[in-house]
Amino acid sequence: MKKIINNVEDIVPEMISGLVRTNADLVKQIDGTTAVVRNDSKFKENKQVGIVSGGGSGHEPLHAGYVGDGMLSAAVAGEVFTSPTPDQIYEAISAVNQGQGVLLIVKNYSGDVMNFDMAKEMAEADDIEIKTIVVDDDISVKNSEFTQGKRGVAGTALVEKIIGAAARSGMNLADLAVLGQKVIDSTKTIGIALHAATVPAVGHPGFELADDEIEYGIGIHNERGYAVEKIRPAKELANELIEKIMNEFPDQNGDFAILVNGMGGTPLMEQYIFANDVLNELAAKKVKVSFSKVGNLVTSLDMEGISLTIMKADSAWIKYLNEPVTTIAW
Amino acid sequence: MKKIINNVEDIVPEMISGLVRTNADLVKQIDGTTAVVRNDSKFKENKQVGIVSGGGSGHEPLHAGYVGDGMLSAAVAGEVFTSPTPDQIYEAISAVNQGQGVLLIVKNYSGDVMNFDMAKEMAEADDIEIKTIVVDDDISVKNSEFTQGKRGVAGTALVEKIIGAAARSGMNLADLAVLGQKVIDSTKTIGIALHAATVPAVGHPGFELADDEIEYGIGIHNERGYAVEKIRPAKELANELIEKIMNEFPDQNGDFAILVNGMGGTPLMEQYIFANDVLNELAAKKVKVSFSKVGNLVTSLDMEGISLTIMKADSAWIKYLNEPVTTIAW
Amino acid sequence: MKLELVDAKKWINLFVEKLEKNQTDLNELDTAIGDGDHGTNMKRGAEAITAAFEKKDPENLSDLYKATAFAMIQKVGGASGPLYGTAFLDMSKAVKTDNLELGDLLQIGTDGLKRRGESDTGMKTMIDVWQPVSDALKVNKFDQKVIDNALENVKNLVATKGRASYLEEKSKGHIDPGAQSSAYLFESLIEIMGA
Amino acid sequence: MKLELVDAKKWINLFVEKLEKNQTDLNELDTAIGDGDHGTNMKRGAEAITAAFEKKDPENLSDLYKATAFAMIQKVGGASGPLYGTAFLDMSKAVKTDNLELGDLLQIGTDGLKRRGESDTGMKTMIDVWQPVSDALKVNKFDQKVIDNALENVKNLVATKGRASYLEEKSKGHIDPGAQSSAYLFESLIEIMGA
Ligand SMILES: Nc1ncnc2c1ncn2[C@@H]1O[C@H](COP(=O)(O)OP(=O)(O)O)[C@@H](O)[C@H]1O
Ligand SMILES: Nc1ncnc2c1ncn2[C@@H]1O[C@H](COP(=O)(O)OP(=O)(O)O)[C@@H](O)[C@H]1O
Ligand SMILES: [Mg+2]
Ligand SMILES: [Mg+2]
Ligand SMILES: [Mg+2]
Ligand SMILES: [Mg+2]
Repeated sequence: MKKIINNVEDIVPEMISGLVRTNADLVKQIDGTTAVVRNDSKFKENKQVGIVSGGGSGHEPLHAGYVGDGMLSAAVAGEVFTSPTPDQIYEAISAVNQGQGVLLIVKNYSGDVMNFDMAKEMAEADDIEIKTIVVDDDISVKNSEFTQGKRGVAGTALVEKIIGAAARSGMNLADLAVLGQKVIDSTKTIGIALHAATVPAVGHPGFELADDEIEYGIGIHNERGYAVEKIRPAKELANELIEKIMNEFPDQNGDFAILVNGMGGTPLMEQYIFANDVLNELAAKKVKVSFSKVGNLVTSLDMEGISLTIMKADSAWIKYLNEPVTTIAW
Repeated sequence: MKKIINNVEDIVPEMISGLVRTNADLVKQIDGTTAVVRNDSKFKENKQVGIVSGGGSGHEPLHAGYVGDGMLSAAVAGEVFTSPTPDQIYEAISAVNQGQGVLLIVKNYSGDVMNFDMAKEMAEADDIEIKTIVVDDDISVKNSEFTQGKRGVAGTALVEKIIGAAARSGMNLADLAVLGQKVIDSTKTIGIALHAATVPAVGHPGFELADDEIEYGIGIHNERGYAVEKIRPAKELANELIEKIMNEFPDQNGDFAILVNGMGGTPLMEQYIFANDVLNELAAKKVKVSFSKVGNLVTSLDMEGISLTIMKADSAWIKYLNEPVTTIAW
Repeated sequence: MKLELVDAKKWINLFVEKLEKNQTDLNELDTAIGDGDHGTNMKRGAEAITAAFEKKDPENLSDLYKATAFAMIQKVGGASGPLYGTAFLDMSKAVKTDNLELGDLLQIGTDGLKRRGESDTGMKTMIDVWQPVSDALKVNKFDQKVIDNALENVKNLVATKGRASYLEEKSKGHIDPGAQSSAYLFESLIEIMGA
Repeated sequence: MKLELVDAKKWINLFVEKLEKNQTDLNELDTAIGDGDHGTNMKRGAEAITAAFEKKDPENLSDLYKATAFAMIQKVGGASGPLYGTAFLDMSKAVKTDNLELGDLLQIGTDGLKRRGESDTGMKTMIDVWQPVSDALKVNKFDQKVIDNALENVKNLVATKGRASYLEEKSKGHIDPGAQSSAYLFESLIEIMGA
């Protein structure tokens, strides 16, 4: 394993330190934590519902890169692929509460759900009103009442954008939670990997793929997917993912938003080529794409791969998606 | 080689198509070319000197990602690692000329210099006033009157930002060229690679490094560097590069700007850790960092690696660097 | 049988030792069906427990379990932090006034896991080790075999909770990392009880 | 000796064939000391030349060289596009009224390369093939040996222009890709002259 790091144990604090020091006008670190909170001038002036997200590190720029006016109020970084602890989340909640309550945006992993839950209980003891929405956009995993359910993956960035914009516009906590759930229900993602990520403490890739193989349906923590197949031209990959995702939308009229997301080790060049194929295929299917975004938004360390997110969006959401924000990475 | 592409010959047109279709509010493609030009509403209203850059593809988001209000007027994309042809550059010049002349920002490679020169001759035949600045920030290569000289690498993004902001503020062509040359002379970069890039038409990495080796002084086209050594902790890498770069600055008082640049296959996590070490070492050396930026700004396909750019900047340049822009990727 | 402070402290210390020794193995188990960090997580927890004990030597059973719980909750994160943390926190509360039989104590811990994880036996998690161990202790039939059988059983289960559940059928044939770290906990207990 | 239209067309067509056949080899040479695209670039140029000839069959020498030049300038890019383009454009201009001795014609092309590249012999570029070939033709001593010697010489040079110059001393021992593609050009010429 070759990585530009120092000690494996220092990865997250050093990364957060690098991030806040190179963006001091936008964010600051909460003392004694790896949580990052807005530091812009508007933050204290315009009171709003606090929006806190977080999770394991390794998905940068998620979440700290989305802290800023119009998006998150704070983000909490756990160890690599490890949910942050409740006390850190609690600190972030306390730092952003402006009396109108705090919405927690959690990706659906048992660790994240449990730690955010414990933090919520701690904050409620301080009479802070808390609501939680749990993002589970990854349709490569079967859903069921009796299982962990679907994972939260790249769609999280879109959820954070919409909720952040709505919160800035003055929406109250209860309405934000309702909106958030609606957005989540309308957001579907599948990812593919060409090469697995290497967790620094493990030192080798999470799984091996042959030189001509890709894995369909991977998660953002090296979770294996539903099929290993030969790699195919980008347009066939795009068609395959679109097919799977569009099956989830009974009503294909109206506005859709798309996100083509690089997993960390895949160049922008390939992401744009893939996006071009996605737009071709959606046009052929007469699906109206009213918002699109391409880039490394929700990564998985050095994984080579890509994910496609499609959201059935109403026009207010499209407006929220398009609104300018002041963040490091949106 | 596993890449998310279709035919190798279609890489650049499909990439540009994906980029413009997902950013239609910002940029449009010039018909029959792979040149991208501003498409925002301010473009026609506020007349200014046109700023055109370009070069081989594979360095995304450079240059098309920097087209927009406050940065480039147009960008011309050549084939992968191949300078664009004069006719394409000429089209871009013609599209952005608003009567105040056009400045060409060229990276110092013989191909780029020659093709931009030929385009300049073509445009001058139309009575368009043209000036050229040639970026050569890579200090890992020895300079001499009798050789090709230094390469243009990541510092190009900073040059484009400063020149773009100055042009927006109304600076005239002659002054922009003088400013550009001053900025270039004050900008120094060195890069390291952990893994070479794979040119799609070649199909294998440009060179091989052992599992514990890195190469110092690589270029952004897989050009080999000046030394192969064992990988070391990030802070030692940072110190080594800083040492080399700061030697180039006789006067180390005043403001400096830094750019920590990912080469395409290196996660943001590692870039922030490296940036943290860079800031530590510069602080120890009492160098005043007044602007810093971290990210995949000037890449080399899927190369794993990082580069450090340090610029001795005056306060006007810092202001230009900080000004907001409306581009895809800055 | 009940565990008094001295032995309980030895128990936790032995657990800590095993976690530190087996970090890589736990990471590898988690790499196969999860995200590769369970060993690193538990190692961080182990160090936090040691630090807590050094900072303030627990003076009674309740403090011991509470310090263990807090170390887990505050330093581990992931799924295992809140799970182990909740189990030990509930155990700490249960022994506040009176010590309990080990089987009853661990049942309280197991119930904590189930509550926190919204889960139960048969889902291929650490609960599939905690529950049979608690059951065996209640009827005084606890030995290494109980742990071995539990792990064997866990191996053949299809995961329905935790990260391994995304693999569905493919999770079969792998030992759940949390089950393995719990096995270390209860192997430490055997060593104490034997002594 | 002078080349008339029919033979000159055969010459360029043979060159095109060689470029199409040797794309990979040229890319590999360029991978070693450049950026790996010279074969792809020249292949694109070759296809553009063919397309240009198909679109309009050149009716005189000047048109032939001009069409070759324009194909190179408009479709190749990189360093080789303007270089080959300028050489052939200058050659096209030179034969506008009268045909020239091959040695003089190629000297004009070589001078075009030097002007465009701000370079000269000894810098490990295609010029190190063009110049000796021009010289040999001028004294009627042109054969395969001239090309072989030129390539051998190029191999031992340290590059001071083009991408290979960044490698400094390490560029030694490698054949310059542009020198190799120029060797194909002049090997095609030998085939024509021999016939
Ligand atoms: N909902 C749950 N109920 C019970 N145990 C669970 C649950 N989710 C996860 N686990 C346990 O946690 C272990 C994983 O811990 P760890 O790897 O540290 O956290 P993470 O899964 O967040 O990376 C699993 O092996 C399993 O035993
Ligand atoms: N300044 C120059 N003068 C003469 N020839 C040059 C010069 N720069 C490059 N070359 C030639 O161009 C060749 C490289 O062409 P190519 O790989 O197509 O372009 P690029 O270097 O832009 O990738 C070199 O091998 C060399 O022969
Ligand atoms: Mg984890
Ligand atoms: Mg090139
Ligand atoms: Mg895990
Ligand atoms: Mg080349």
